[in-house]
Amino acid sequence: MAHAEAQAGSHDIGQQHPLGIYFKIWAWLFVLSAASYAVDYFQLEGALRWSLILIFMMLKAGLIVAVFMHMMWERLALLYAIVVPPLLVLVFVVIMALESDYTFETREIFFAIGP
Amino acid sequence: MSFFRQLTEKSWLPGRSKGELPEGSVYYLPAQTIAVRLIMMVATVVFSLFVVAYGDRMALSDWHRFSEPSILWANTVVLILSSVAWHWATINARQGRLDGVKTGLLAGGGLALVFLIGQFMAWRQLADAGFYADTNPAYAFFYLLTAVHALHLLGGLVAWGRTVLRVWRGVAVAKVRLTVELCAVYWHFLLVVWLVLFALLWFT
Amino acid sequence: MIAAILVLLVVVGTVVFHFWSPWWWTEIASNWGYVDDTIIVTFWITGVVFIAVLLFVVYCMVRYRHREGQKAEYEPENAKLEWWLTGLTTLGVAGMLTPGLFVWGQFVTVPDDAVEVEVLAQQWTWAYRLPGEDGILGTSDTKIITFENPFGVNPDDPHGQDDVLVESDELHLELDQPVKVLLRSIDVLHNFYVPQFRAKMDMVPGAITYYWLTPTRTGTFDILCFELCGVGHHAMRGLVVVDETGAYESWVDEHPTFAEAMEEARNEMSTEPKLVLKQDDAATGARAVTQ
Amino acid sequence: MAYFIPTAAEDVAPAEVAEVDLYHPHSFVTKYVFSQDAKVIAIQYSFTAIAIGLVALVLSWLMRLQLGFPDTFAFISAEAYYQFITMHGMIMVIYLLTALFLGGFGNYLIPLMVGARDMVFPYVNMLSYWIYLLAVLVLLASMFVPGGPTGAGWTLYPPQAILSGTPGSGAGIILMLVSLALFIVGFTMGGLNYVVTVLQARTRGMSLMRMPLTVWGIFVATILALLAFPALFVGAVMMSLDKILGTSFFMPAIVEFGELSDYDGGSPLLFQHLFWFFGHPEVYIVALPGFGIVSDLLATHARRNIFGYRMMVWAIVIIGGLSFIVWAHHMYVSGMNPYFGFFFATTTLIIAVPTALKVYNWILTLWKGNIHLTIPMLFAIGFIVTFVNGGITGLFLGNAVVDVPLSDTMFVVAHFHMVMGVAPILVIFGAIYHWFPKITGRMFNQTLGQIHFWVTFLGAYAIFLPLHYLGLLGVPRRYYEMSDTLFIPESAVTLNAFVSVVALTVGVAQVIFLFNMIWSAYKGKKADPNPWRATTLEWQTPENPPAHGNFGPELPVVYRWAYDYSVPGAKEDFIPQNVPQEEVPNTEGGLGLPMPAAHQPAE
Ligand code: HEA
Ligand code: HEA
Ligand code: CUA
Ligand SMILES: [Cu+2]
Repeated sequence: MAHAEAQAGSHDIGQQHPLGIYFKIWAWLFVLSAASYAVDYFQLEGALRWSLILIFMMLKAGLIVAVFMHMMWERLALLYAIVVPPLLVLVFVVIMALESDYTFETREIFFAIGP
Repeated sequence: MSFFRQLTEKSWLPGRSKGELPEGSVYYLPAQTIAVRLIMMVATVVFSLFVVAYGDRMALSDWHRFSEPSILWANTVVLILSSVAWHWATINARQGRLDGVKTGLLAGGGLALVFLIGQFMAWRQLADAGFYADTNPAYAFFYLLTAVHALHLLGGLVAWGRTVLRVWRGVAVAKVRLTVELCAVYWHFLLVVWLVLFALLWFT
Repeated sequence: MIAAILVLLVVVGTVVFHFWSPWWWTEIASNWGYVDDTIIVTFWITGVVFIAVLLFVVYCMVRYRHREGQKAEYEPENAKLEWWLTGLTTLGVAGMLTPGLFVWGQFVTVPDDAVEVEVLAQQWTWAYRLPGEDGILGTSDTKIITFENPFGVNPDDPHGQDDVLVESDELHLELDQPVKVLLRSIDVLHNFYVPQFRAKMDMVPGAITYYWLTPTRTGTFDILCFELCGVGHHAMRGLVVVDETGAYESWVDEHPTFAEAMEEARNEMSTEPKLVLKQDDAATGARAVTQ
Repeated sequence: MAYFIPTAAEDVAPAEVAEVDLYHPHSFVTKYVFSQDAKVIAIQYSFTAIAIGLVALVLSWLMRLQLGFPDTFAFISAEAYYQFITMHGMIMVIYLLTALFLGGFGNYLIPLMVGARDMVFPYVNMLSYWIYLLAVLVLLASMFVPGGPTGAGWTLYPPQAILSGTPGSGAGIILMLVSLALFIVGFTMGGLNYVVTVLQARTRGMSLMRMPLTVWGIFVATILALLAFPALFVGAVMMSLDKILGTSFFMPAIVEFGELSDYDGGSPLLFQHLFWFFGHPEVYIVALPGFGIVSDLLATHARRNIFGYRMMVWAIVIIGGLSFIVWAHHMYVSGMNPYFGFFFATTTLIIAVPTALKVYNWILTLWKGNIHLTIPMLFAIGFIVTFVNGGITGLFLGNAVVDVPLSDTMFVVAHFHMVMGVAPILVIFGAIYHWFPKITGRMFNQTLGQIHFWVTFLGAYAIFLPLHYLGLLGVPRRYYEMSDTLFIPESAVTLNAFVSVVALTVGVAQVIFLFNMIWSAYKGKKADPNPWRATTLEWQTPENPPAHGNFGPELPVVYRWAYDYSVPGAKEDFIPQNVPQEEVPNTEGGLGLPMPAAHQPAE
């Protein structure tokens, strides 16, 4: 598929074949929704469940924003260029938050005098 | 060519005729502007990591809350004024008014100096009260974060000094305009950083 | 040509070395055979790719080496081929990662019937603490460590009184009994590792870390410190002995409980001068204000 | 960032690229010492880096002597050994590889390859070098202070790094941290230049996707460095305060040889997270420029376009991004929250996919090529062999459970030497041979080059392949001596001795290289301006070696990508980037248009 897309010409992706791409997006939305239901269906629990549901949701939102709302690839690429670096730092922030909680807990459990 | 298309270009495909060749820059921006933005990006990462470390350390139980010296409020006001002065200098630089630029520069830099002195006094107050960096990590972070912020400001003051020299040597306003604008942007950036740090220190 | 042959020799030599060299892991003595299995899976998957990739290089060096009048083919890209390769690689990665994650899941989940044993590290010796009759280790703290109480066990914690203290580099474990090894350090980072057990974890001052295992074979094994901890790092050794139940119990009985050790220390104290520790300067200046 | 310009033809096409204010030297001192010419700065960077790198190389001999022949060399005490490995590791990673790839190759190649006259901020560029030199001097100074240099391992983990049980825990560690901070400041200045130059100073026609991969590699590596070094900076500053002021950022309550210290409550793991948040991107900072350069070496010497150029660029970018979320794979057994293992094992193995793609594209470039086994080509092939080997062992370590028995063993040492200590070093050698005729205007000696390659490649492989198996056996890293164990067979000692002998041989072989370079620079045959018949702009300069300002009165205009090798229909088997389409008739076939039958390739 990606091959075909590349063949479609780097010049005007999405503009030369507007219909084709709309169908493709529609299919993807369908697949993603199905995946969200599958999460429910298989009764996945806990963090996994919510992260999966959120991921699917965000993918869908991204698709809709990118294509149906005509923001198109351009802005999306821009968006990624701007949003990804802070996201990476954010991963660090989240991990460090979890980590300090963990350290705090082990100290509470094992150490005599709350330091 | 737009960004996405630049990165997906099949660059081996038929060459363009000479007139159509893309120009060799990605942004319609002077190089200095991009450089300042990069500097601010790097500084943002530095400060975020300090803040993350702060948050991480704060969660441990030996953390000690304390009330920051109230002079910080005054310093904050001074820094805001300094930023305003820079803004004023920018406006005047855009309109080509030398006097305005001079006033703005003097006020902006001077107020920043006042801010630094104020920060130093805050340190003195804490130290006089017997709170040193090794007293508790909360104090350590206070000294550390203020010091790092102050260093960034000092860096800005170097650029300021050079600009002042140029202006007083009689360089045309148009020629310093970009520098003044960039300094102003950097000052606003440091103001925002300070507000974040201040809030963080004050509320935890 | 010679170049191609030499590269070929590198590949062949690597494979030969892998299969015929006498250097391989030591026989396992714990339940972590899964870890070994995962390594084997990884060896096979990556080995095949390694050989395939390099043989292809050798082939190209021979088949497409420069000859008079030869011309290279011009082919900017072949998206289909690249996607295929990406797909296959993803499969290979998944093949290693999936078992890996499952085993990691086991590694971090301690079974309920595991007994606890604490390993205490300091530059550059080992000591151990067992939970005693009640099966629970008392709380502890680095700041209450004294000459009489080298483990820093909390004297006010009832669970700590019957803890068995082993002040020796040698630790005994009971065969087939799952143990949760709690790791504590009072100075710098260390790491408690027995190669035959395949499990290791750093010991971090100011935290308790752990792993678990079931010894599956009796014998005496080396303990090595596996995290750089200063000049004595390489000399920080110990022994672990896996015993049958009877032998294990009599070994435990040789060691004093915390209560007994304190008692003894108190008796000796009357004669010997007390080792003075630097006090937390709670009484002085700044620190007093902050606390 | 909303300022992305549509540079397309439909917009007003601005005139030529704005001229950089060229700085004109007036005296010897400003021309060669305090020079602002990127090419001179590049040479300064390279010489400094290689000089300090040779120190690290000598240290590795001393380490190998101790490991291969324990109890033989009285002057290598345990203290000294730990100081050697620390200095060896730190110098090799930061002061040699990072400085040489970015400061050396970056400065030399970026302006030439993108068709600029110089870096955008020449003065800042000069400062960058002098601060780097200062950092190196501070580092050297730390070797001569009381207590000697730090022996905490290049990871500098607290608490041990600043406690008395570790060699060099006084002035040594403080100078180390100061030196690192200086390096970071100096690097940031250089890094700004590389990024801005690539973004804004390319010549007309040089679109992003027409840049040689070398530039892409260095460019992305620089961005990584700008984002990653702050983490090291933050860690270094906080650790210095713990050491000097007695704060407790990373220091918990500690009983140091029977005495309770004043520290309390800190978290050593916090430092490790900061360190590796820097440290992992760092290993790609030294890998990505290597990836880029090797791509260009392969394409040029196989007379074939690099296969899958776009994928190669995207892979570099993706690897760069991912490298920020895998850091804790160095910490599986550090005592961090064990559940992180799932996340980091997954991200770590995902990174193998784009990397694998790069490997495939390199070998597909050889496929159907017209391979000239020149010295640079040999080094490129050597890189592929060692990189694939080392990358694959990375997959072992990345899989959390497999890392548990292997972490901190010689297996890790073998992994990172293959993938970092050998592979990129081979690229550096290849690159030096490749650009030597451009830099000096003369050709190096082929025979010496051959000998140097084979000894270094086969030797380095023979050093580090066996170490994997020692690691598997359970031989730890950072051990001054193994002494007696119940599980390590006698034969392992022999193996270690063998490794040491090979290491010394390989080390001595570098003399051949140095001799070849120095001798050829003065006495070598005069080189052709474009001896490899390469397409990229640095080979098209009017003077050889390129003069101040690089391109004479007029900047070149770029009409094609950097890989027009063996284009069907063309007379020559390469078309330089600045040759317009009109001048090479009959080449449409290569441009995706139907090919005239007469030009179908023979096979
Ligand atoms: C240039 C430097 C460099 C590079 C590129 C890498 C690349 C990788 N590294 Fe390495 N690493 C280091 C330098 C480097 N490393 C250093 C210096 C250390 C030690 C630091 C210290 O503790 O002192 C280290 C340590 C280290 C560890 C920690 C070990 C430990 O301390 O316990 C881990 C664990 O995950 C790891 C993993 C990886 C992985 C998965 C890659 C991947 O990026 C590799 C990807 C490449 C390939 C995979 C090869 C090509 C692929 C194919 C040909 C197809 C493969 C086929 C299949 C997937 C089926 N490395
Ligand atoms: C790029 C990085 C790099 C390089 C090139 C090397 C090169 C070598 N290293 Fe190093 N090493 C490290 C990075 C590197 N190392 C790191 C990060 C550590 C970890 C430190 C720690 O634990 O804290 C380490 C640790 C380490 C150990 C483990 C010590 C221990 O844990 O007990 C050993 C042991 O054998 C060793 C040996 C060698 C040998 C024999 C060589 C070489 O002799 C290999 C053969 C030589 C060459 C391939 C030529 C290289 C040429 C130059 C470097 C000269 C300068 C360059 C030019 C002229 C262009 N190294
Ligand atoms: Cu304890 Cu190493
Ligand atoms: Cu890594």
